Amino acid sequence: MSTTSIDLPSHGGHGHGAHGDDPHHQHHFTTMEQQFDTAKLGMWLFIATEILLFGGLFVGFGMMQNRYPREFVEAHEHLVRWQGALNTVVLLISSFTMVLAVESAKTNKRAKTVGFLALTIVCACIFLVVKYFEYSHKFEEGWLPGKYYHAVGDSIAGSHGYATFFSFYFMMTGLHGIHIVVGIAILTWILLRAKKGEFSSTYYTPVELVGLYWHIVDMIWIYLFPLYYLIQ
Amino acid sequence: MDWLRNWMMPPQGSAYAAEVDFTYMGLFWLCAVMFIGIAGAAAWFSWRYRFRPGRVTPHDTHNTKLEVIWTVLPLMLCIGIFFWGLNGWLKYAVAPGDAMEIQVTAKKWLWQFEYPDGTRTVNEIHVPAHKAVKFVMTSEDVIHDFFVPDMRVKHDIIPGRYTEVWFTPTVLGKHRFTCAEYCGKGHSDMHGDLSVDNDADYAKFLETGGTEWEQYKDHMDQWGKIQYERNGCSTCHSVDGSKSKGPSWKGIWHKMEELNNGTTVLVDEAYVRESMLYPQAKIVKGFEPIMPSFNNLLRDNQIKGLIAYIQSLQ
Amino acid sequence: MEHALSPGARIGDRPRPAVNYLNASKGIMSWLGTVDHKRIGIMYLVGVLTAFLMGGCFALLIRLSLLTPTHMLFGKVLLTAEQYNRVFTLHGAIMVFLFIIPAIPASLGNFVLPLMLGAKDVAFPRLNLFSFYLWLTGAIMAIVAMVLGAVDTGWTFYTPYSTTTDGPVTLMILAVFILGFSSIFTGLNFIATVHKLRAPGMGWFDMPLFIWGIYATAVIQVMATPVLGITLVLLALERSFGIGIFDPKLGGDPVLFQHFFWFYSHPAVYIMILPGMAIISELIPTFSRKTMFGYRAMAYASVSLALVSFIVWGHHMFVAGQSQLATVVFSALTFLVAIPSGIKVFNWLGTMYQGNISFETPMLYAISFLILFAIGGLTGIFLGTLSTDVHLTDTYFVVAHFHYVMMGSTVIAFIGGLHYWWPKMTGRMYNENWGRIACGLVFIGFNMTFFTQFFLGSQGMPRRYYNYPDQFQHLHAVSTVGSWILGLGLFITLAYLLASLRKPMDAPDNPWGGTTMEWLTSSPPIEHNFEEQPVLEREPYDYRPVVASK
Amino acid sequence: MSTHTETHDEHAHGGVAIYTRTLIALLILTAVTVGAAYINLGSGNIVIALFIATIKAILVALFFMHLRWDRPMNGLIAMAGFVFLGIFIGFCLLDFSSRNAFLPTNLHHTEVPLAPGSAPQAYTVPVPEPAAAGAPAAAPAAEKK
Repeated sequence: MSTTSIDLPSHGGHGHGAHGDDPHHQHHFTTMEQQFDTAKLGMWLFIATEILLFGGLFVGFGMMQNRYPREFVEAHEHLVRWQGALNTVVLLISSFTMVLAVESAKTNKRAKTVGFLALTIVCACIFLVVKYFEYSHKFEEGWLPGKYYHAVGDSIAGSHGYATFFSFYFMMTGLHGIHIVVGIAILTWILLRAKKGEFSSTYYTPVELVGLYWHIVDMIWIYLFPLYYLIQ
Repeated sequence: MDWLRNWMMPPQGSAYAAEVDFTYMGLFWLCAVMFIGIAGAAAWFSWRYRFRPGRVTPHDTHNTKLEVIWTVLPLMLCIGIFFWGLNGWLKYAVAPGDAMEIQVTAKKWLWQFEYPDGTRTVNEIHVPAHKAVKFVMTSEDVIHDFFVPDMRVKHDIIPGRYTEVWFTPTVLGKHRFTCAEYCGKGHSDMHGDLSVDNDADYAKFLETGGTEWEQYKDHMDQWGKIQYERNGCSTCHSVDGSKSKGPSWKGIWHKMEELNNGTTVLVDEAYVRESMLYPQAKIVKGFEPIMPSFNNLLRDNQIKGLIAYIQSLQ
Repeated sequence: MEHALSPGARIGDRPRPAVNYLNASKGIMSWLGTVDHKRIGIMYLVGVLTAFLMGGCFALLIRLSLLTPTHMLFGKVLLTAEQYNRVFTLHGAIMVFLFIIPAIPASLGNFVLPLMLGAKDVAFPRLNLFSFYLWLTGAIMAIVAMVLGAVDTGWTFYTPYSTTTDGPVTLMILAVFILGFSSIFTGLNFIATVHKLRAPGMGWFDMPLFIWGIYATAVIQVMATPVLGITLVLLALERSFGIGIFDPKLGGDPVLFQHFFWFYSHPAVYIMILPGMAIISELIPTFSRKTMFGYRAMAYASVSLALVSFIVWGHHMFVAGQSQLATVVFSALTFLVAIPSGIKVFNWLGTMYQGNISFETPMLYAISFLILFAIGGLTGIFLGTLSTDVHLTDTYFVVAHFHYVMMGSTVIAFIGGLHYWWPKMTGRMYNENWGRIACGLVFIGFNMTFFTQFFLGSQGMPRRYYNYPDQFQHLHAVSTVGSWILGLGLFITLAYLLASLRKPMDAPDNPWGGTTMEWLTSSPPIEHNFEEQPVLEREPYDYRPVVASK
Repeated sequence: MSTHTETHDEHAHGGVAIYTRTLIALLILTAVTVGAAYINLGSGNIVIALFIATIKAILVALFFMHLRWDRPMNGLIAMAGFVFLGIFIGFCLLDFSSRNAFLPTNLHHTEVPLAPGSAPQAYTVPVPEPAAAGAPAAAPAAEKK
């Protein structure tokens, strides 16, 4: 046989100290560090899938914009620029508070962790409130996706490009909005765990991973904002 | 080896088909040789190096020279094949400017063809031999595909868009064309015959304005209704008695019409025929002389159809 | 004939451990809630084999119905056109999404990958179970859609047909969407496992080639499947909201759908074939008792196939209305696929050369694979070449080509791998004689069924045809008879594999003389895989005699 | 304890100061991109907007997502996501921007293929104007650029 066996403690060898009994340590990892790195690697892979998931919508948007350039520019006039800009700022700030929450968790500052997580959730809620006003305005005016589009008074109302623009607007901001809602849910879950003092400098993996998730949601908005609100 | 080609490929209907077949057979022999090499090696090694207790195998992890050879040689071969295929395909891709144009409309599950002079056929094409013919195609519902095996061409037909395909038929007689993109229940019934005619036969075909009307032989009024819509009659003549730019056809048959010169005329076959071909000859009172002549545009079967249609509108 | 075991088949005279992963805990709940990769692998195996059985029955039905041009059998119409369209759609969708894509990675891969790495489990065991349940949910939804009347879109869901036809299309789309996520999470799990859980001493180029193949597959699963997800979402929204991206009636572009679909579905072809190649790369060195020739080239070829698979999707659309420039570019890039595929075939042959080859059932499947894959690969050249593709695309030639690659290569490799690891998974040897007979039947039946279809295609028989001209009937009849032989072979396989489960455990730890780590543990393995953490000291496939140092 | 001390050394990065600077840079870039939208640069607008967005995304990835200090593999994975997306966009654009528009020369003969029940303008096939025979005034979508 090409291999031999050496004797290793079943729960890992090197660096197996006091926290070898860490309740979060899973049996198939040798060390907590390995476990943390693996979790983060998995999260980054998930982020790559998110990029491609949203990417498909960006490709669809791009191709349809290529097909209906005039209609897209005209339709985008119906979006309110300051609302988009406000939401951008809100999300950037929430990313900032999120990274501070991770930093606090890592340095054993429990109260600060809870506080920053709460601030992040507040920002996320502000984002959704602004989105609510944007959406309800569009519902009133009939700027709806696809066959539900029934706005009157546009110079090219009823044309395909117009309805297509709003199809994409609702799909992309909608999918992004779903991510925000999911984000709020897991942020709340993390906040409750942080309150209980479950995180410390030796184990803060969930905070780190949720942070990564939250930043990718922010990053997607960074692209959505100019594409929808600022095209010429 | 012609028998092999004749067995594997459909009959050749054009010079291009022969060219595709040449490429196909070239690839066939190339692949046959490579396959015999691979399968032969596998068989030979299996026999020659079959299990013998105690035989020690060499520890050959790699052989850089050999591996470079079997990377680079196939690559060069592939580049060659690509250009071979490209060379043939360019002829398929670019139609000559003087090609005769036939418009194709595909829908579930039939084909409509329209010739440059307005001749129409359904599920049947007539083309003159030795003349490039280009098909400009669109679909009314889902994606179809115009496939003429004997010409070795096919192309998808996409709703909302035009695509084209062309060939120069050289072999007289019937060739099958068929739908090659799945389009539902009648997909496999969506086929017809392409007739490559000599000049005399083709001229005769055009004279009668296509073959579509033959389906309506026994109910010419329906054929007339189709002509009424296709030829723009409907823009000026209503069929429900309402007033338009021209007299309504409703109840007009065998009526006495008053003309703008004060005389009257019986609406019969002769009058209707004259009105289509020489509309300015008699103008019904209260209407402007605005109707264009359909002389040379309407063929006899179409006029007969229209008359039957007017007759039916009592 | 008894097994030609190589020296060192048993590791010492270790007694078989009384407690293994199969009997460590009992009851249905201990299976449904398990996070053990081995049990999840077995559950997947049962699942995908059931799907295979279903898809196979539909295939036999299609072939039977095509026996006559009008589908008349004993004076009755076997299938109407509508039924026929539904049956071939179900056959395609089940085989692709429920069977082949998860077949090797999720069942055999799940079982073997951690063992080969010397790991105790995959990186995320709970995610692993979750993706199994996603698969199950998708499968159930697909079956519900089937019961509700089934869809007739073809497995490719081309618009505008799929957005206008009747039937539970949206449900089917959602089922495939969920199956896609199952596949994503499996791939994600495997990548993390390979990166982080290799045994001490095992570098990247010490990994068995099976791992390389599964790793390359996982890259595609993670990077391409999300696009399938979003494509299906867009399709479902097109049906329900008329969003106007794919349907020309609503201002969309059906060719764009084909770009979306094939951006996933071409790499998906490599999700199917790479694991098959990976299994063959285990079988050939093991049964040739010789080191893998060109190990590094094999590893690079797996990864480069995965990467190249992302830039060739347009070859499905040469006549579909994409631009002519795109067609030419995609044709040129398509030929790149031939290079790593060729390298693999040559290296397998190079491994057999001067080997010491025995012909147990897995090796027979490996040799079948070599021949069938050669045919599948070489006929791909006809389809990548522009001028011949125009004639051959959308005909039975394509059907035959991809069945040689999917069924003749991937499924044959899957069955070979199943036999290879069957003793490890169940602790039992199957009946070798029946194994060889069945393999022969499968090989003959397969070739009868599909080799004929190359000629049907080149003679101009379009695919997905219900009626066909009488001239094609002879070849169709041969094909149908072939499908019965193929079916018989597979049925025998199922029978003797199940029969082996009834006898007491008799498999040695290492029945084939394999050199990879899964053979170090007992058959079947204990719950946590290894009694002691294995450490890599020699490369895999090292068949040099062990120098007596220990 | 040694391993974990190392762990923390490795993760000892960032800090409030760096995050604050990142946030300020992001906010400034947001202001710049909004400002740029009010200047009409034709197709340059979209290029500038996407360029700024990319800078912002890189800032978020490097600092907020710790890629600057993280294992390179994680960054590689994220980049792979963008690379495959780039391939997707690139080839789709290749197709869309190089399509030929085939038009029948005698367009006036063709009936507009309007399926029953579909909305007006349901097709991008041009509606032939009866007067302008042979002059396809409205080109189909393929010709739109």
